[in-house]
Amino acid sequence: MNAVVRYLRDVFSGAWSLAMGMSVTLRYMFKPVSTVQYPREAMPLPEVYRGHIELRRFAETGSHGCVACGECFRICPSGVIKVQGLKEEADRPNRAVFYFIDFSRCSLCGLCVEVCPESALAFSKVYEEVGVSRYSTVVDLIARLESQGA
Amino acid sequence: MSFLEDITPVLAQRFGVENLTAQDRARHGYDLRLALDQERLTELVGLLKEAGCYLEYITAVDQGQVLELLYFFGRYDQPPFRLQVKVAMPKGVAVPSLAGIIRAADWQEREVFDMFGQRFAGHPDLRRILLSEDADFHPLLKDFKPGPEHGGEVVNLERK
Amino acid sequence: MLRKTLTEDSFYLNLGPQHPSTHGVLHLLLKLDGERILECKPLVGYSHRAHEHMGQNRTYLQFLPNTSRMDYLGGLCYNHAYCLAVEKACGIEVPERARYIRTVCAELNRISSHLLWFGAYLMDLGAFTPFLYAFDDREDILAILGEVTGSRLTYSYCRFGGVNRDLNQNFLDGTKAFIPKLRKRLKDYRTLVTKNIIFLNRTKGIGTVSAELARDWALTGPNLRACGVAYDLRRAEPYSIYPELEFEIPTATAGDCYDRYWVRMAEMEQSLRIVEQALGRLPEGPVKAAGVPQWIQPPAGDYHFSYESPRGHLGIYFVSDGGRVPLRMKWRTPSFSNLSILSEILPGTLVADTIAILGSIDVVIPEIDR
Amino acid sequence: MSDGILVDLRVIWEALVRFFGLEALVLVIGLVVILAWVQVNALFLVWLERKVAGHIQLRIGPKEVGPFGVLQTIVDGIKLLGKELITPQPVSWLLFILSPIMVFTPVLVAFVVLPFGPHLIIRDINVGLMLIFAFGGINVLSILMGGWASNNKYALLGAIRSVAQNVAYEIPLLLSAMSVVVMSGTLSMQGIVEAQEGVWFIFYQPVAGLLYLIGATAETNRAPFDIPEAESELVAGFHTEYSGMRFGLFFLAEYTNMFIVAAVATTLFFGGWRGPFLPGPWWFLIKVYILIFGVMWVRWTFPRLRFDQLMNFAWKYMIPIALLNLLVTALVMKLVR
Repeated sequence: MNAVVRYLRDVFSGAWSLAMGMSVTLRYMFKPVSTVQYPREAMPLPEVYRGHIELRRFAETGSHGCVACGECFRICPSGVIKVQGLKEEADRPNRAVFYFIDFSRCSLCGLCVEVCPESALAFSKVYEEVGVSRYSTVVDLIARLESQGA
Repeated sequence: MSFLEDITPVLAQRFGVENLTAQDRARHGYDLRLALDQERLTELVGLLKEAGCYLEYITAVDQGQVLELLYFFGRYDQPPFRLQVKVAMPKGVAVPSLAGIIRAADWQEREVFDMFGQRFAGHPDLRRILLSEDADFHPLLKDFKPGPEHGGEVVNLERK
Repeated sequence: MLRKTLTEDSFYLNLGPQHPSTHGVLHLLLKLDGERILECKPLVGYSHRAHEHMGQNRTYLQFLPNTSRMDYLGGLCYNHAYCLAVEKACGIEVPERARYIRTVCAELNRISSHLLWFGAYLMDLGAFTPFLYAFDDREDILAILGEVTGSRLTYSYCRFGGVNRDLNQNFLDGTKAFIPKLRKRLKDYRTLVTKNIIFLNRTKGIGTVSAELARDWALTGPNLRACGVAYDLRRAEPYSIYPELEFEIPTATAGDCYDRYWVRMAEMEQSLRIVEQALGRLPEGPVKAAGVPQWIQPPAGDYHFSYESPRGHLGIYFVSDGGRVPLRMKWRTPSFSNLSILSEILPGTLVADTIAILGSIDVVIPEIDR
Repeated sequence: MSDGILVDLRVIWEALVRFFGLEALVLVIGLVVILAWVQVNALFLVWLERKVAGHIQLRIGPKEVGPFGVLQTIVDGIKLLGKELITPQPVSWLLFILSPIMVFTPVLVAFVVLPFGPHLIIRDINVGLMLIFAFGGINVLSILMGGWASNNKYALLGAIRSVAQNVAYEIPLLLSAMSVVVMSGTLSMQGIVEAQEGVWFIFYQPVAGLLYLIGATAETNRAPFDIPEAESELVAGFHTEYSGMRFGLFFLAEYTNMFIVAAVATTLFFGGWRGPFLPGPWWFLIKVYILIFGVMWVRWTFPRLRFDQLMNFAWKYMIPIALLNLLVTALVMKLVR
């Protein structure tokens, strides 16, 4: 007799647990969806979003502020930055003439932005970038800044 | 009475008080360092296993001619206890395997073999574990220089 | 190994490296008799990226971004552990506020890791839906963490002597809203999964590990606590602000898949408690110690640090010769030891149990392979 | 003008009837309609499944192609048609090719005797129910063939599981259907529907109804009984090696099978096409789709059973209960008559 009772209790408690589970999924079925329909709408990026880097444009000069000190080049863990500056005037600091970065190897750690003494670097908010070859990921940030217009 | 106070005299008596160094836990993260001859390794580990220790990890440091093998033992206990066993010997000398005593040593020893080429005598299955089976180098030895065949080339930024 | 003579009834099955349930590139070589497993050999290393070698060729700060790439689910915990290890070696004092912030973020990260595990485990068992519920919750955490770290997975947030950036209002509001939401969700998970008869049948008494066996195989983390050993490094070797916080170490007794599941679910609740407490008494002050050099040089010697990562005992060992680059950088990752027990507990079970056991151990392959 | 065409059509129809005989003609036209219906129905069901799954999981499912994404499955079908039919080198090619075709036979046969409405049935055979179950057995054979011929360990394991599972679950399925047959006294599908005038059999036979639905879920390899193709264990089970439209046929058959078992359940337990206000076929379809929705709901809620637990469940719980139920039914019927 005991065995029969236990058998029936097994059946009913099992069935009850299944029914409760189904009630949960049914409840969720009528909840608003939580996904974002990506290409149609995009998630807002946080203010501090860490994308790849770009040179910041300074309003007073209308240009970048990189002095090619090489701090970013030295700190970069992946060694993807190459920057070269020129001495334009004798008593003024250097000015960068090219600033290459290989995005495909950049790990987006953000150390370069942190160490920049001139605050010339900033994080870009652009995350939809494509290229046709691995060399198209090597970008001259100065040329890029200039091509973006004033 | 903590386990550390219990085990210290035992270790000092059996393995020589001159081999046992107390360490500053707050700074170095372990309590004791025991410099050991490789022959006595199995004896020590048998003792530690009896005492309820577990093998945290095995690693090695390449000091030129000498390879230091480091065994870390801990305990699921409070206050914490951590023992570093240091076996230093010339490269190429096989060390007795612990895999028969503590099972966790199996993979740890394979990793040391993989990275440093250290052989463990009596290991049941001493193969490479992280690197591919046909690798012919031991990357964490100081004389290893990564070349292009290891993916170590740096992209030429000027080429566009 | 493969060329052992086969009896007529047994055959080898390569489960992985590409298989839906190995969570990455794990390769299990199974010797089967029908569906019963006679022998199991886990083969790892498919995603070896030489992190230890990189650590020995970079300065301490440069290695920091690497740490969150070992365990991509507990990236912040790994950051935290690495910073604590180096700070301890150099004797850097961390401001009070930074310690609280780090703990809050690390615990949130632990919840997100456990949530992903929960979803993936249920998917291994064939229930697809909890996976998406868990992702919905995890998404909230990633958004919250993204507000201060600027990234969703590879945070690189902690710095030697503090953190990169102070908490902002979005973070505080988000966390406040998130805690009750997850508590409610956990109740739903209990109804949907924990009490489900099918789930119980699939996990109870499967892959049982005794405490003795766990010690032999150096199991740590939730897997060990499921065997009845209340060993949590946050209590055993307290670091950061954990001594000041109230939380329990959930343990179970049987050491089977269900207990491992239960321990993780209970841990999420404890982590929520920690986050609540830490945010409640968040002190004011700077978030980064002043005067930490960029090229940090720990005094010569060797240093070990233990950290309770979401998967267990994370050990960091490095040897410094006083220079900018460590002489040796060793990471003892918890999954490496946890996974090796498979060859012991799998024989005798069925293929379906393999998946249940493998999932319940919660391995992250890149962390094993480093 | 239109009158003229109708007259012409009638003349042609009569000529055809005289030539082939009415029954043969109905069969041919019926088969053509079935083939079209199978496709449309499967497309709809796949879309429904995705939508149900989506909303249960806080997503919205397909939405890009067509209104609410209804055309998504058609696009996917076209994609499948465009895929290469890969035949791996070590397969046993005849069985490999035959299997997806054979899996369709029972599906088509079952449609012949399904009573969509009072008159909308291709042929009302007096052993209709038996026909469906008899041909349902071929399903297992084709899955076994596919799994075996693939020469893949996962496929083989899936096929073995499938056979064991289907053999076990056929018994409670038949036993619960038997209870209904005992009550109605006929094996004809139309006859069973007619016997439910007034009260549906589900109210007399709730246990049998539940057992039938559970068994049917297992027969169609739906979760939580989807162990033959358990994707987290066996990658894709018996159809691991199939690609393109061969895989598509397995897929189509699964959804059509779902429709058939739901239709049989409707006929046996839910009064078939009976219902107020609407014409019969509408009621039939509504009931069938509600049942299918239930099956989908179950799928997206539960984890998968383990293989041996599945067998235990069939032999220890379902078969004894079904037998007991049949016994009680027979006794009561004997006493009542």
